[in-house]
Amino acid sequence: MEIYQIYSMTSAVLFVIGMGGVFMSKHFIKKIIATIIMGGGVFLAFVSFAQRDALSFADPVPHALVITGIVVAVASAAFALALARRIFQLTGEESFTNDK
Amino acid sequence: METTSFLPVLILISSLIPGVLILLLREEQVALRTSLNLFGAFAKVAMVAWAFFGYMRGETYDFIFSLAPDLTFALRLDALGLFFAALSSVLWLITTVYAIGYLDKGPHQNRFFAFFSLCVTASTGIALSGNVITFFIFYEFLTLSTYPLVVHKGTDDAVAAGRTYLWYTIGGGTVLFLGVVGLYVVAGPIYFGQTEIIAGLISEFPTQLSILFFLILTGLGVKAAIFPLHGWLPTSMVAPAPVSALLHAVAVVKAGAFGIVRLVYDVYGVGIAEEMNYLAVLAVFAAFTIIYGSVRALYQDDFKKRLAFSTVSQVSYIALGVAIPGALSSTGAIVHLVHQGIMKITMFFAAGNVAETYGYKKISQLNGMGRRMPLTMGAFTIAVFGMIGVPPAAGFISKWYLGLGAVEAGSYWVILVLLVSSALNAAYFLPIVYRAWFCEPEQEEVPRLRPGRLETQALMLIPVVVTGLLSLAAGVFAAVAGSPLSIAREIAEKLYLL
Amino acid sequence: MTDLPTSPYPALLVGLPVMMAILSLFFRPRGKAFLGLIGCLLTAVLAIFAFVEVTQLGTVIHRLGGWEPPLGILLRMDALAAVFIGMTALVGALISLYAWRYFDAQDTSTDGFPLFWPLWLFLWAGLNGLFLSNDLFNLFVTLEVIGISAVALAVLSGKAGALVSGLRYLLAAITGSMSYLFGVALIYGSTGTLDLEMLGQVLEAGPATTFALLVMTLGLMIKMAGFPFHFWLPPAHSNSLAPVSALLSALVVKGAFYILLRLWMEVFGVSLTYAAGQLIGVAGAIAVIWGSWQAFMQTSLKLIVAHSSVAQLGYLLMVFPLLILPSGVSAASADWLSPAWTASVYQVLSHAFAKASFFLSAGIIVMAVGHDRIESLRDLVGHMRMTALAIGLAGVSLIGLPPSGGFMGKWMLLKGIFLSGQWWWAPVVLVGSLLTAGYIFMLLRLAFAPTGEKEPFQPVPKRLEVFALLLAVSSFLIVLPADYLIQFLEGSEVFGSGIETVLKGGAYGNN
Amino acid sequence: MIWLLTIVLPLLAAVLTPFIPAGRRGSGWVFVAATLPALWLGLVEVSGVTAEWFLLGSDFSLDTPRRIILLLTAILWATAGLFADAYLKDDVRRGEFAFYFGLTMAGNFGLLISAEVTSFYTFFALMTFASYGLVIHSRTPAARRAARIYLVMAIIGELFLITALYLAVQSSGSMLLADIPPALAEAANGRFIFWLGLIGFGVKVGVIPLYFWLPLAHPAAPAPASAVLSGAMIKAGLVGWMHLAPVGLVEWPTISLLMVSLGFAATFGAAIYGLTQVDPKTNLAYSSISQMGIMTVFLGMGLYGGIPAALLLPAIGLYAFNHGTAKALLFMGTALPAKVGGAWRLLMWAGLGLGVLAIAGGPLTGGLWTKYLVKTFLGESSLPGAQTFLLLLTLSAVTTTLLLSRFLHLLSRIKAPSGTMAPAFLLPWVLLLLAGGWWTMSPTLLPADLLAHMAGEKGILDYYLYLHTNWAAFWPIATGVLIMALTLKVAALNWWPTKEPLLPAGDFIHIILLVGDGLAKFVRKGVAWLTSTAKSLDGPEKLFYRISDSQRTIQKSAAAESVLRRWDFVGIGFFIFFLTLFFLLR
Amino acid sequence: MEAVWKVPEGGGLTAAAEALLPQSGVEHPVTAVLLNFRAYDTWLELGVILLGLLAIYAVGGIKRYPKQNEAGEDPLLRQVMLFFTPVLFLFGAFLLYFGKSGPGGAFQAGVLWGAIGILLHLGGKLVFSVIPRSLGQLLLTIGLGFFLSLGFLLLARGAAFFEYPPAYAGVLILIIETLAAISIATTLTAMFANLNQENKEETNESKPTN
Repeated sequence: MEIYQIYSMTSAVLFVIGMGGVFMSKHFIKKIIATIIMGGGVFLAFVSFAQRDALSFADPVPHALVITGIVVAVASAAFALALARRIFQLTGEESFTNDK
Repeated sequence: METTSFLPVLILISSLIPGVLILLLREEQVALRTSLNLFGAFAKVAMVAWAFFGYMRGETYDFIFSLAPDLTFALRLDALGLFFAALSSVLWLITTVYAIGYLDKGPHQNRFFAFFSLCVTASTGIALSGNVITFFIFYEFLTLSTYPLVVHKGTDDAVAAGRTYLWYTIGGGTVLFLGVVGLYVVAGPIYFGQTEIIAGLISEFPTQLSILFFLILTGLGVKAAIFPLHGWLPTSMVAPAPVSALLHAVAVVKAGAFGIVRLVYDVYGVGIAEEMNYLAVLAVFAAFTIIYGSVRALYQDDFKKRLAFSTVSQVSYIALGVAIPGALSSTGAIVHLVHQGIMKITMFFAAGNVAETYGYKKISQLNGMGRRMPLTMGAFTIAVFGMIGVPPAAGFISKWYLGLGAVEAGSYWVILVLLVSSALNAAYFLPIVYRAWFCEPEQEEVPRLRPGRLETQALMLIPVVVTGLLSLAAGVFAAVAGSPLSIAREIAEKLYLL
Repeated sequence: MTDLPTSPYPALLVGLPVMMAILSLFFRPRGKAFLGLIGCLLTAVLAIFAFVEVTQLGTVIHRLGGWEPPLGILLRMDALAAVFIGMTALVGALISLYAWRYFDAQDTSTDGFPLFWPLWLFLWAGLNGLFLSNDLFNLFVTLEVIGISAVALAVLSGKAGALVSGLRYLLAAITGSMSYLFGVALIYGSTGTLDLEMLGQVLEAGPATTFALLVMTLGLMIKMAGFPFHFWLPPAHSNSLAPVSALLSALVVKGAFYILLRLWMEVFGVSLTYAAGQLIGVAGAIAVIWGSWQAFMQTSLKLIVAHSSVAQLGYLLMVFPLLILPSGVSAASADWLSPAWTASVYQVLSHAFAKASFFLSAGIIVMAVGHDRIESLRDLVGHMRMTALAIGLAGVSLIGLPPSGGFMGKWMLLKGIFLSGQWWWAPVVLVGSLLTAGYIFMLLRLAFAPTGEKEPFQPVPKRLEVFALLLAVSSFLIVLPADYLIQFLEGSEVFGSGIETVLKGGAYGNN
Repeated sequence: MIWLLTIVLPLLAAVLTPFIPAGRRGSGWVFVAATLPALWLGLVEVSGVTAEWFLLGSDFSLDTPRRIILLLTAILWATAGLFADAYLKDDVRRGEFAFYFGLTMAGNFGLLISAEVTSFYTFFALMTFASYGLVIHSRTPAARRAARIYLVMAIIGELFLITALYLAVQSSGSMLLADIPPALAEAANGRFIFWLGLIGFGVKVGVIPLYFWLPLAHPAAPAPASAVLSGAMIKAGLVGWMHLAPVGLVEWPTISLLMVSLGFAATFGAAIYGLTQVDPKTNLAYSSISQMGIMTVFLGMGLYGGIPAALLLPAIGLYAFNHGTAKALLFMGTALPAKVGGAWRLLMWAGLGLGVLAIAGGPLTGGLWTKYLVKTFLGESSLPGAQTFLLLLTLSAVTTTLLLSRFLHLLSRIKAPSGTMAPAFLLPWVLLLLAGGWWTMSPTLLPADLLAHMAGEKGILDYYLYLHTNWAAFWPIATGVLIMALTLKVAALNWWPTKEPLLPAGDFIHIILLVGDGLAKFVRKGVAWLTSTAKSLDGPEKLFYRISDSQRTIQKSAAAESVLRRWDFVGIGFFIFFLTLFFLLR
Repeated sequence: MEAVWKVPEGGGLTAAAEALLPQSGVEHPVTAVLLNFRAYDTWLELGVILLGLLAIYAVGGIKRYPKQNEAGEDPLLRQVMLFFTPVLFLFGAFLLYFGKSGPGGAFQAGVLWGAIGILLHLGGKLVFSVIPRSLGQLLLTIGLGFFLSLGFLLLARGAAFFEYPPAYAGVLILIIETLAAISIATTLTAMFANLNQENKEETNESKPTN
């Protein structure tokens, strides 16, 4: 069981926790945090595939992809938080009621 | 199959362009609209006549345009197609004149005349279509273009009638769509007349082809108002008279009947249809509809409703004629296509005249109408005798051939059906004639909705008289060369020589 | 791969809208709108030029940065992409013209939502990028660009309902992208390349590939509002402004479908099974029935149109079972592939035009009446003829009655269904179109019905109605060039292709 | 060309006469002019012609029996036209009467001269439906009821007729009427077809089961109309039979015996029932039925075989001619007593007496001839029981005289106007009396071979003087008159009803109406049920509306949608979808 | 379960990247991939950041920043600001430059500089009230704008999009990195300012202005 397999397994677990959190939790902020966790899981998966053995150099491409991925995740998380904040200001709602 | 001439397209366009242009006109431009309309009507009649003589000289008019790799839009002028095209174009001309008189101060006339022309484009398209898919395209286009006409009055029950109308026609259209696609898949693109394609495949896919036949038949049956699918016809009587005259006597109803004729003669071929005893099923349904329609008509006090139910039963004569194998019965069926159209349109015109001039919609109010509106009721009486099958009116000719065909084919029960239905026709039409001519009206002086010297407006009177005389002439001069009967006989003979 | 002609168009197609977006930021609202419109029209013209070039040269590529894949990113514009880009251009241009007049007519307090234009240009750039990109990760980035700009557009109106449905849409979009990305990670982990073409050859069946296929398909299904995951679409599309909901419904959801189609057909051929196709087909079928029934039940106009989108997307999903061949059937012998592909292309095209026209007309009605309850439609025919005609024509195309584009789509779909012997899809298609006829003619019934009030409709700028009508008519006009379009599409190798599922275990590669 | 005129002229007359202003009396002469071509055709032998353009290609020709009947019809229509013009001078609906009169005349002439099935049927139908206008002319409730029954029976007859024609044309293969008898002879269903024809035309002729409309309709019509109805139109049915019956070509014992017995039953039954009537016209109607009975016997004999058609049919034609003219004379005569006064009454009674004598077959009248014709054929035919039929024939003379003397008795009770006056319509009546030629001229119409067969070597004239025949004709009449005189004079025997007829006219119909009402209630209930079920059948879509429009469905679907919108359920959906796809990808 | 999770060995793109490193103009392979081999991705990424800002504007509305003459701020905060601003700036600049040969680059620098902006903003020195509006917008878009115009320029010269001439690759990358860092910093500050501005006008329901 090489080191990277542990990482990839944790990344899968993180992904599943994130996905579960988005669907199951009620509060907006909880859902947004869950998406960030899911993102973290995915990026960990990328990184875990970058270096399989201690000898060779780490594969730069996943690293670059992760950097880009993280920035995109940040942008969408920021937007989601702004949305949640605005909704709270306008209506005081903190979770999805099943209205229209 | 390649394009030999643009005539079929010209015939279609002659009513399509006025239709579209009128949509764009403003409501006040009455003169322009009427001239456009009439020009379109005359042009169409002229072109159909020219095509007819061309066809007599043996020329062929094909127009092929491939929509998709194996989806071709084909227009072809053959005897049967021309026959129906001539009917719809002539009657469209007459009904346009009638409609101009009928609606002269009504609202939304642009919308009415626009969709009126589109609807005739569709029905001529059905007549001229060369293959199954083009037929289907125009068949559905007919539904769409007739809906605004049915709901033209804009009252709540008109809209409700429109809803029922759509419920049936769209349902039927979907079933037809399924059938047409299935047929296409099993037998590839079929041009009308190529009955050998299915003849080859029948042994391979007997069940599929049978299912497809009955799917297409149901789809067509809706418009041909065969028994279980006829509900829309009486309810859409709420439409204005010219609509119920042209649509429910000629365009829509005949499209279904014409489709059945095409399906049995030009797609499956009579041999197969008989061998797989499709015709037996069709005969049973048609016969039941004839009786059912007449019985229901017996108990309608509303004038147009009674005419509607009579249409339901009359159109099934065509289906019955088709269902009996033999040249004579198919002649009867094909000629009844025209005769029924002419006679029924006279009746609807008459009903329209009475309703518009005196506001009488019920039969019980028709006492003494003969004296008040002699010409209208005279034409109506001729049409009534035609419907009952009393010579010399046109109806007799078709019933004569149907009867002979039935005897020749040895299905004697059909004669029984013809007799019972003639008796029923007499039972529900003659009382109207009796009231009109032999009864005294309740109150002497009745205010006229449309005052004027003549019994009703000229534009509404002339069409009634013309179609009345036509239905008489079609009977008396039946054997003359250009008459509907001679064409029909020629078509039928050609069918059976194949 | 490398022998295909290169051309600058793919790069320009993404660059130009972004450039115009950036420029428009520097101006006052009036300037933003004007520059935005210019940007849209320029991009549309550029797209048409690119389309023409593809018709001449065939598939065109553009190696970004001059590097060969797998290291560099490749932009590829084959016939299918060209058609999608052309569609986006036409529909986008007309919607932009509509939006220009629409925001002008809005009340001045919000002075016309200036941010609409930069966001829409970014969205357009994202869409073009998505149709062109040949790299898995790049697809993720374009998906995100589209996702964020779409949600931003959706919440522009600022109403509470719009914000909540916007957040729901955003969260769904993020979840979808992340699960898609997770698939990309797995693919990269097992093959080391991200280029679609190379993946097609290199990828072999195995647990990782199957897992990746699973996760990516689900991610894209969420973004595309496939059946179980359609929950976010109706509120989002019905709460936003008219031009925005037209964009969302007509174009945005098509992007995710495009990627799903490409992935299944080009990349995951090895591990797909006939049964999987059937499942997607079932999801599509349920979407068709469920969406149409819900639309039939709604009483507000925009919600009807939104639910109708869910249904029409169901039709797109129903094409998949036809494209995955039962075991033992070779792609060459299957003659139903070309009709199936034509069906999907025509369904996309006709739905785009018809749905855009429908939403724009709904916008006009809401502008004229103030609310969108369908009662407001009464006597529409009497007062606003062109809008009524637009709704009529668009409706006819959605139902699939001839001679509309929708009819061509349904005809080819049914033909494919019958040819392939999977007859059980036919009743679903027909019930779907019957229900569609139900709610379309419900609207028309009201349009013809009489109304008590004197002046039910405030005056509305004529040009809006013209654009809505133009869109509806073009959903009919696309039928005319059908023959040439299909020949042109034959050019791209993915069009008309099918997946032969030889008897092999999907997930475990145990053949 | 002459053929065309025979039909077109009456039609023209029908259309033009209504426009003649009420005061002036031109319409009579217009009708006479309209009958001229028919008269010419009746007298002069003209070769047939085919009119390709008319209906399905029709042709017109005449053979001797039909020519004789055509002559009769022409004479009747001309005189009736004149009579009507005078008789209805002050009637408000003169125009309408003239219109229907003209149409019926056209129909009558047309059906006689047409030799092809469709044109025959066309004119037959035209005559039937147009005569409806004549019957209902007076618009009294009785007239309306009679007209309705007439129409219903006529339509039923037409239906049978059209079926017979379908089958006949199909078996004979050609549209010509002449080809039908030989075809029926060979065809397997020949008998069946003839049966249908029998019933179809039987309605018009008034054969036993189907006659009940006749005693109601004929009296209801105004005098000239009923004259024509009874005189000419009743013969149309006979002509139809002649076209269909394969006389001399076939031996159909059953049918001929049936026809003969029906004939005699009609003769005696109608005569006796006629006695119970009070209205002279009804009395005459019953006498027509009984006379047609004899003609049925005449034709029935032919079907037994042995007698060539060339001989039998002209004889029937002559019989019809004689009866037609006499009956029309009497019918028109019924209008005279109230108007004729003074010396003219003598002429009236003389004419009426001669009419009665002609029908009863008295000496020195055409009737004698026709009776003798029937006797000779009966004698020669190998019909079993021919002798008894001969006896019955003579007996019929007695009953007829009894019936007709009762008719005269009824007429005599009408009060005569004071002073000698002669109504304008006396002239046409006298003309008919002369034109009838019923006492001397009629035998000349017969073809030569029939005459030779009849009179043997003796010439015609001396036949009249031959005592034996005269005596044979005289005694039955004498006995009839004697019985009548006895019952009138001797009080005990005088049971003649004066006010109310003992039995209602048109006896058989009342039974049918009774049964009919009972039946109608049942039918109406059945139909009501049918229409109610049909209404539900008519609206399957209404079931769908009820579901789709109901609020409950809307709420339920909205609830279902919101369930699907919950995030946790989407999550579960995701998971389930993931698992199923995973297993499907194995 | 083991079978499910056996990730096959597949080698990554290390070798390919190593081979092309010399032509990329930078020594550090990640920066090479980021800014040369997959420059398109990075460009799009910058677009996403700007898009994020626009989205937040769409939600909260574009705000006006009034002149702040907040005298007498909390002394401790002033001290923290005075100390950290230069440190963060220098550290950011170092990371930016070091990116050529080691881990670092535009995004890391941009984040640090963004932190400066937010610190200033918290300390009452509203950045956007100080600098003129058009300069603010320029700073926001300079990173993406320059990168894009460079791409168009290269296209005009016939090369592919983002195909730097090998000689100038290093310099160009550096310029792109610095401008990208600047615009990332400004965007992050603007995001924070827009949301922060919100607290001040809790009351008025301001729709997105201008």
